[in-house]
Amino acid sequence: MLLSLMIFIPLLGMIAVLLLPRESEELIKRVTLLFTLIPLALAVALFISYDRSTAGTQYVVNVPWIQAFNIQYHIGIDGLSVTLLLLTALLGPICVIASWRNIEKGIKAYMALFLLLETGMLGFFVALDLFLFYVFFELTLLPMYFLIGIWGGPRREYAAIKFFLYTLFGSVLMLVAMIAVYLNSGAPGARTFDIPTLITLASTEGHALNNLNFQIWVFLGFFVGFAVKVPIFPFHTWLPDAHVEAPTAISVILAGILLKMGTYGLVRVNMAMFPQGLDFFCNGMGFWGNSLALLGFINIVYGSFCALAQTDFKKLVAYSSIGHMGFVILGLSARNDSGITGAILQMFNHGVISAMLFLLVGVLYDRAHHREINGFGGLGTKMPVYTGITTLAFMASLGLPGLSGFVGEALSLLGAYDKFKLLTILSTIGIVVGAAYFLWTLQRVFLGTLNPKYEDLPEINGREILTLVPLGILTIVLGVWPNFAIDMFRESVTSLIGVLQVN
Amino acid sequence: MTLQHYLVISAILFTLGIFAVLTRRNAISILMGIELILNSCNLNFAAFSRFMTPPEDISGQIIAIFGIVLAAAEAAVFLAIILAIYREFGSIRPNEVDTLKG
Amino acid sequence: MVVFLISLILLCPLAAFAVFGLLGLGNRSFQRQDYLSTAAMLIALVCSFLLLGEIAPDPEPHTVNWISLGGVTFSMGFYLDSVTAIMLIVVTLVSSLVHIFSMGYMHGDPRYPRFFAYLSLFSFSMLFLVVSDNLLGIYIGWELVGLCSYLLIGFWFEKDSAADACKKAFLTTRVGDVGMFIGMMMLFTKFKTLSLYGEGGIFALVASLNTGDMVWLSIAGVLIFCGAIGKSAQVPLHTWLPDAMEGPTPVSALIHAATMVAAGVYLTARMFPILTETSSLVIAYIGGITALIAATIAIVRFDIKRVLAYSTISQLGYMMLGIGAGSYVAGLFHLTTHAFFKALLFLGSGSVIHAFHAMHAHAHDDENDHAHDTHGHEHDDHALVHDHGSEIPPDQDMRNMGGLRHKMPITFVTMLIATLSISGVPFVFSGFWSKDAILGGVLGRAMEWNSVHHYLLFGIALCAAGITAFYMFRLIFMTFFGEPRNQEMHDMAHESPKSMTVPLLILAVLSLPVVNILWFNEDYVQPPEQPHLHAPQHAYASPDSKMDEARVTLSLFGVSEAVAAEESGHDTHGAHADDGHHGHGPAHAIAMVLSICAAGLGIFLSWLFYHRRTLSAESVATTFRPLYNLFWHKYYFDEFYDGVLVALTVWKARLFAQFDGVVVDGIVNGVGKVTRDFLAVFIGVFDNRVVDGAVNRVAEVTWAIGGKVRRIQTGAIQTYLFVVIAGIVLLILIFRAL
Amino acid sequence: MEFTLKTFIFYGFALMTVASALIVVTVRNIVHAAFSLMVTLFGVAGLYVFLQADFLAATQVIVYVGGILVLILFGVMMTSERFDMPIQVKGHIERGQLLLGGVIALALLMLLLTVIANTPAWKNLTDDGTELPPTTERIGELILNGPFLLPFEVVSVLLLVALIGAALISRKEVRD
Amino acid sequence: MQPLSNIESLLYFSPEILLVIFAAAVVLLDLVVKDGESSAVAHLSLAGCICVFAAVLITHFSFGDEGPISLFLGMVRLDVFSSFFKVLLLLATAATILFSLRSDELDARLKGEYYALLLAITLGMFLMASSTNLLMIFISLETVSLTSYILAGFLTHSPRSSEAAFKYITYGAVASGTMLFGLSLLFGMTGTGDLGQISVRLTELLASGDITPLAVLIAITFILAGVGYKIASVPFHMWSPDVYEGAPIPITAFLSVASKSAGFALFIRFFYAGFGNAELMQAVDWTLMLAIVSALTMTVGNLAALPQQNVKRLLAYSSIAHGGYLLMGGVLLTSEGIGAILFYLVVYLFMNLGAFYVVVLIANEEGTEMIEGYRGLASRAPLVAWAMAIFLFSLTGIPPFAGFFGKWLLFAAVLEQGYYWLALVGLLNSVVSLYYYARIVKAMFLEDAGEETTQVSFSTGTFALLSVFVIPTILIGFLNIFYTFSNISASVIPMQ
Repeated sequence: MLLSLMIFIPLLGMIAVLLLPRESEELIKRVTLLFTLIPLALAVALFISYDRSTAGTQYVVNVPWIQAFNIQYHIGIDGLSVTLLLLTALLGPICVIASWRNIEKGIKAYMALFLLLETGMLGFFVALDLFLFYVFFELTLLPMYFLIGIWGGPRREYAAIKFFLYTLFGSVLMLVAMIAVYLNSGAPGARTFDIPTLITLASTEGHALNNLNFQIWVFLGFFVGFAVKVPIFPFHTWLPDAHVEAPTAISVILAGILLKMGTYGLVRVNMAMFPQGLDFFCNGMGFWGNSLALLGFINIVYGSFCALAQTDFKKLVAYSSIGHMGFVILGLSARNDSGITGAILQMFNHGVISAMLFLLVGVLYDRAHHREINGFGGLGTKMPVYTGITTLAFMASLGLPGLSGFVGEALSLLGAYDKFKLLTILSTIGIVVGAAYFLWTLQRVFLGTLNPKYEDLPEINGREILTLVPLGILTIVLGVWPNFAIDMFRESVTSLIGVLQVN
Repeated sequence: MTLQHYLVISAILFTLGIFAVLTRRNAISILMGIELILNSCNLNFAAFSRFMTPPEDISGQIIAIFGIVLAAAEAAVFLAIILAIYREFGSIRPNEVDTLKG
Repeated sequence: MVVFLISLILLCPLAAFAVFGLLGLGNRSFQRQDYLSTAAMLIALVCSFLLLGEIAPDPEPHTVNWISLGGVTFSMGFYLDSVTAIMLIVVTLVSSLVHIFSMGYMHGDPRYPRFFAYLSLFSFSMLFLVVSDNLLGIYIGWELVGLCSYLLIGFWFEKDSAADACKKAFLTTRVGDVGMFIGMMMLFTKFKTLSLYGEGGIFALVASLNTGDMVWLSIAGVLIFCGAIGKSAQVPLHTWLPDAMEGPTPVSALIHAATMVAAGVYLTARMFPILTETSSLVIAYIGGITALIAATIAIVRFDIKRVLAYSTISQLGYMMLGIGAGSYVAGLFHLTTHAFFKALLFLGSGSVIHAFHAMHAHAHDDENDHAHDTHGHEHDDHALVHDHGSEIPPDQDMRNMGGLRHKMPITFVTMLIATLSISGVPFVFSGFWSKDAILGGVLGRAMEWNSVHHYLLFGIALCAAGITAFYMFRLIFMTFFGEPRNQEMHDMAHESPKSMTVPLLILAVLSLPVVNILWFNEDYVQPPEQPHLHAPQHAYASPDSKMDEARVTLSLFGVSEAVAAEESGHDTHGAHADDGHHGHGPAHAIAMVLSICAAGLGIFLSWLFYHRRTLSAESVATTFRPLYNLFWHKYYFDEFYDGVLVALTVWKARLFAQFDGVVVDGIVNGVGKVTRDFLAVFIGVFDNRVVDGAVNRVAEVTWAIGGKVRRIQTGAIQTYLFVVIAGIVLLILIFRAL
Repeated sequence: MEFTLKTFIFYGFALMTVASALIVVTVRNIVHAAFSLMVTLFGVAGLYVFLQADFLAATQVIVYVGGILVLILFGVMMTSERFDMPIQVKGHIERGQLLLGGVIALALLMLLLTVIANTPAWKNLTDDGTELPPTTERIGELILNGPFLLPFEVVSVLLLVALIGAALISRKEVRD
Repeated sequence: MQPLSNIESLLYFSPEILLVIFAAAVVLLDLVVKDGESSAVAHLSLAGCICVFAAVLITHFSFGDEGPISLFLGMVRLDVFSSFFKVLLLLATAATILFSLRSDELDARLKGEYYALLLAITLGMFLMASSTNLLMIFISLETVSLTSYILAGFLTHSPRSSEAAFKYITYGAVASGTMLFGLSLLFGMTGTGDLGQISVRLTELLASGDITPLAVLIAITFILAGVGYKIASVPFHMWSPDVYEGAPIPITAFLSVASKSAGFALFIRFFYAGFGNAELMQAVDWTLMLAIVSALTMTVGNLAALPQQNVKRLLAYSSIAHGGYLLMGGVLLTSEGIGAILFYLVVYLFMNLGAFYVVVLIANEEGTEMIEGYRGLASRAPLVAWAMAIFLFSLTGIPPFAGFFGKWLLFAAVLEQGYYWLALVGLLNSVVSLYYYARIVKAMFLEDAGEETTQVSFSTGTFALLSVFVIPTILIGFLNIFYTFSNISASVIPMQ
């Protein structure tokens, strides 16, 4: 019930916003904020009451939905989803606040779409029925398309449609795989979309789902779907465009949540449901056995180097996201507790950190109206607070110990090294390059002599700080005490690893 | 006078009809081709009715009669449309009626 | 109690920083941040002294579970042994003194509070590194000090050179850190833990490895050492340290002389038990080479801080050499003595620079512009000794100094003490003892193992020692002796305020051997076992045998009765072998004599060149021009990195970006194009304006193709009919064939 | 097969049908084509007679020749200022069209002939010449009181629709 | 069950009879009312639709429970399948009447004849959905076709309309002639016109070797030409873009939905009842042929739609593509496949008619069917723009809209039969389709209207009608009843 409330309150909010008159902009914003704060409050309640000692799903609701196909409205959370659910609930109000001033036209539609998006994201993370899962997955697509396409930058149309096409391409393959799983899940009439049931079936000896060949293909289908979302090379080219064009808050959501949907899907479906397929792709033997880790490696190095070459601040952050998501892939492919824990932490942390980064870019963009890194210089003297927060975010992102980014990265690498020695060692290049592009950016934007054009650049204001502080605190807290987050999913990871044991 | 005789004649008529439809440069010629096609069908029905069904079953012939009626109706509408085309385009050469394309 | 004290040590500076951080959010700062930070540091200092009494003979780490996973746990904790305790004192002591010094030195800086906040953060990080009982903790502290170093080097970030330098420092050390991280991954994968001490710690487990794992262990050891290479500015990653002198001088003293750079040595010492012969040798060589290279470069510098920076690198190489040669105690001993006298040197130079500050303030703007234009490149091959000074701030250029000993007596005396100490002037200066301990250790190992490597290393170290004496006295002569070279600046020079001279004096005292008493207590610091390091043939020789000699000598001079009293107990603690004890007796004597000779020679030459001016530096430089160029250009390391590595990286990044834009997008767009082309041919849909978006460029081509190809949806009805009939025929034919 | 007068006449009709149809599709003059079509339709009617479909033959003559063909001629006259629209228009497109049309029609013919020749059920079914009773009465019975009532009624609706439609479309636009 | 006699059948035939009566009444009323008062005629036609709707329900529920009934001595059948289509077709007809009322394009020409023709074509479609005899099939097909020709050419003052009619009739005549030839071959092989018997006879003859698979193949292919032309499948689709573009918008909407639905009804009935048994399949694997045709159809439709600038024409190609999707369900010979088709048709009805309704509205307001006319619609008429966006995304098949559920059913059915390649082609096609649908969305939402940003206001009736399409497009997927209904229909498909 708690979860259902959480999912559908934003939807209610959307209806409420739609009913408000278009002119009362302040009211619309407040109502939206309210309807995003309620899920946050619920999330806090969830965080407090969540039972950390079990791997099982909690707060389960399971009611039939479309009986003809045995589709259920089955939701619940376990350790894997709860962290991301909390993150989503947190970023909701932050993004609303971040959009407070810089959305000029059509605030009503914007807020309504945003609330719809939030419903989609929240629903996605709690869905335990594959069909429901897919519906929520796709539900995020439309609002995102409009949010980028209407409120984006100069090339927004291109970016929006590119995003849409890529994602849809991935998700249709996923749909095929999903139907294949459904059809193989049992005799007609006894088929199911229920994820926990499917996981059990997939590990039942002799069941149609427990077949290496089948699992490999289905794995691939789902994988492409999620890979586009993550995004994994070579499906990533939508990301920089989408990020560059999207308005700040939407970039935040995109990097903070939408990318996580891909990796979450990988864990929830690809790993848990197809351990044999997974084994094929990351058992460390031959090309295929290294392929998943290889993709992770490519993402890390490729994303980092691309980021190094950027001169657009936002694009740089976007490419850095690609690099950071590579650590998630690498960690997941390790299939051991440190790898998977690291990956999940990295998901969460990247959600927080990249959200910060995009918010920070937005702050600068709102003032200077451009994002050309070389066009700034010496801002450190004019905007010390902003510089400080940016430095914090950069440091967190480049994996400075003591901040959250490090823990995820380090655990992923530690885990991955166990299985993929060479690839992991090569992946550490990403750490250096990561530091390089962030420091270089820091230097070009904040250090050196002040660009006289920006003598009068106003310091970051209270509203903007308000959006950044919770994230900053999370960054530090999770860096200092990662168990805070790990406690939530430790048991789930353990049980997942149990599932992954392939004989 | 075997069945195959009729069928061959019918097939030739059909093919000629198709040929006319494909190549004639006048809408009315195309209509004639269509009539040839329909005639070949009717001939088929009549022939099959004679050879393939019991003598007392003349349903094939009746189908052919309906075929003639339909052909008549079609011809009427076709000509009406040709007149409309002639009015709008000043030509009934089919390939000149090509404003809709792509 | 231990936990409490250590927590207090850590929390005080952290709290001082936190105050700044929280207020900073509101763009305000605590006006007396300097007092706050200094007070925090002093509390930490007191606690550190208190900790001395808390050292257990066989200490156990105090840990908490930091990251607990299903199967693995990463703990975080303190480990307090004598080395830790000494390091704590060194760090807190130097840090406190630097805090005090900074109150004078940094006075009036617009970001004055921030400076102290950063110092606090640094102190916290460094102390955290020191007390950590596990590699992960060390790594965390390691990176955090790196951050602080970054922030402090770039403290005057308006200067482009400072901005460049801080980035360079962070990145260069990070390269080493990655190596260290890989080493950690190796160890973790093997042992499933990163804790060093205790039952399940790495050191306990490493002992159980068999000979088959030696290659692996050597690699792991070297990789961990990579971290030290970066952080302690060893060749080839040393280039950041001279540049780091862009930071305020107290920072150079604290971070880039006394503590952070020494952390690498500390780490290597900590990892002593996992070192094998191979990795030890690698460490020794890198240390030795660094010592020599840095010393030679230092000869030709004119920037007073750069000279000291290269000197630091050189001395760090010494320490590494010592540890690599098995002289654990000697290495750490040198670490502490060096921390004091090098901090003293830097602060002294700071004092000199401060003396020129008024002048500096005048020239500041001009100089800044200058620096902007030409920074980073030294290109004037012809003007050998001539003014490359556009990159050297005038207040740091030794060629502007001279004769300051009258103007700044305290600074002069204290710096002279430090110089004597670093040069290895015998007996009364701590530097002599620690350096000698290393030299003796190396020679001892060489004789013990009859190892060519170690003889070679000893030679290198000896050369370096001589050169060190030479360039240090060059510095003293150029700065404090002779006639003022720049009268205008000279007139402005003045002795520094109390807040600056007092720390100098304290440090000068600390440069006397007596205060390093703990090192002479055999009980106090014991080298840990090295289970996988074996002498080739002979039994293991105590690397610290030189200590005995030191103790004997000290007692002879009556400097320390206490130390002498310990001597009797020494043999029982000759943990490794008694029989080796006799073997290296001669080594000490030889080493000591040679080192004194080398130092003397260096000082003498320096006197000839720079005081008496009997010999002309210029003419020598001309004679040995290639060599001079090599030194002047710092062995071309920077050029190499700039030219090759950086270019390669940037080029690669560009390539990748190109790849992304052209190839990956291109493939995707290309697929679109091909699809479209096919369509143009088979369906002929290309009448209309081609859609926007990805395929715009492709569209023109396609459109051209489309125009040529006869379109099928022509609008001509007979075409359509043809398609129908042809379709029927084809369908039939295809399916007949099937 | 023995060669009787009947078969001779049959072949005559067959030849007439096919040949005139060929003229229909090839002749340049559209009026000539229309007259050829008349011959074809008559030929087919004759074949119906051979098939003992007397009512069908009559309908063919009345409806086709009497109705449709006249309609077509009207159409020709109303739309054409020139009657001799050449088939052989210069230009490769037209020639290509002819060629392609010929090829595809030939292919179709080959297919049909293959089927006709190779279907066992259709082989060797000779018209034994037995006289069947006239069909008219039975047809009336079947249409008005048999299974063909519904088609008959529907066709009447269809014809009505065609009537209305033809009138609608062919009339001049009054309002414009 | 024994077919009912002609007299007995009349009762069960009341919907069709009512249609004829109303058609006649409309023509008569038109004589009475004054010029320009044509809405009365329209309302009478609407009333007719409602009456017929009631009649369909009554006949279905009072008599249809005994199972399928054969009427008129086996000419037509009354079963759930046909009732389903009758309801569907009536909805489309009613919607078209409403569109026509609101369409400026047709305004001047709205006369009794128009509505009478609409009702007549509905009659033809009813018969297409229920015929079980070759002759009846052909006659119903011709009724629909002839009426369509007339309706497409209804705007005699418009060259486009006339051209559309001309192309339509030429194409249609050839296609139906070809089909008739195929029917004659079928009749010749089996000696009967009854679909059920044809199936039986074909099997026997094939088994005995009296006919060759090639003969059956040719017959099937020729018949496919006729059916394929109705549902606009490749390679028989080429008339449809031109006709759709030229015809009046309401008629285009009607053709793309109703005509296609009826075509599918006929297709399913014909192929399943006539050729749908295993022995015959072994001789002539027409499902494979259909699978290829289906893949080609959706690909050609989608790809050709990409560069279109005329929304009507774009929707024409889109409708071809949808025909391809629907055909996928037809290759399976499973009740799931049929159920999926039926469900998709329902969904398609709402979303496609909705989209066309918006086209009507924009054509009225802007006087254009080009995409440019849609620029900035979101700011001028937000509700209409959002409705259009919903229709288009539903057509693309994006959750949570009904189109997704429809596609889902289709793909699930296809995959179940192991046609992975076909499903993949279909899904990739829906990605392609996004591109052109999104172009309209883009124009509406992402582009500015230019200088004139006057609000366009529509009447309440317009919004009411729009919501009639929007609400089902959003909700259908979430309601169980539709699945149930389509499944029942599928279970009664005309397997004998």
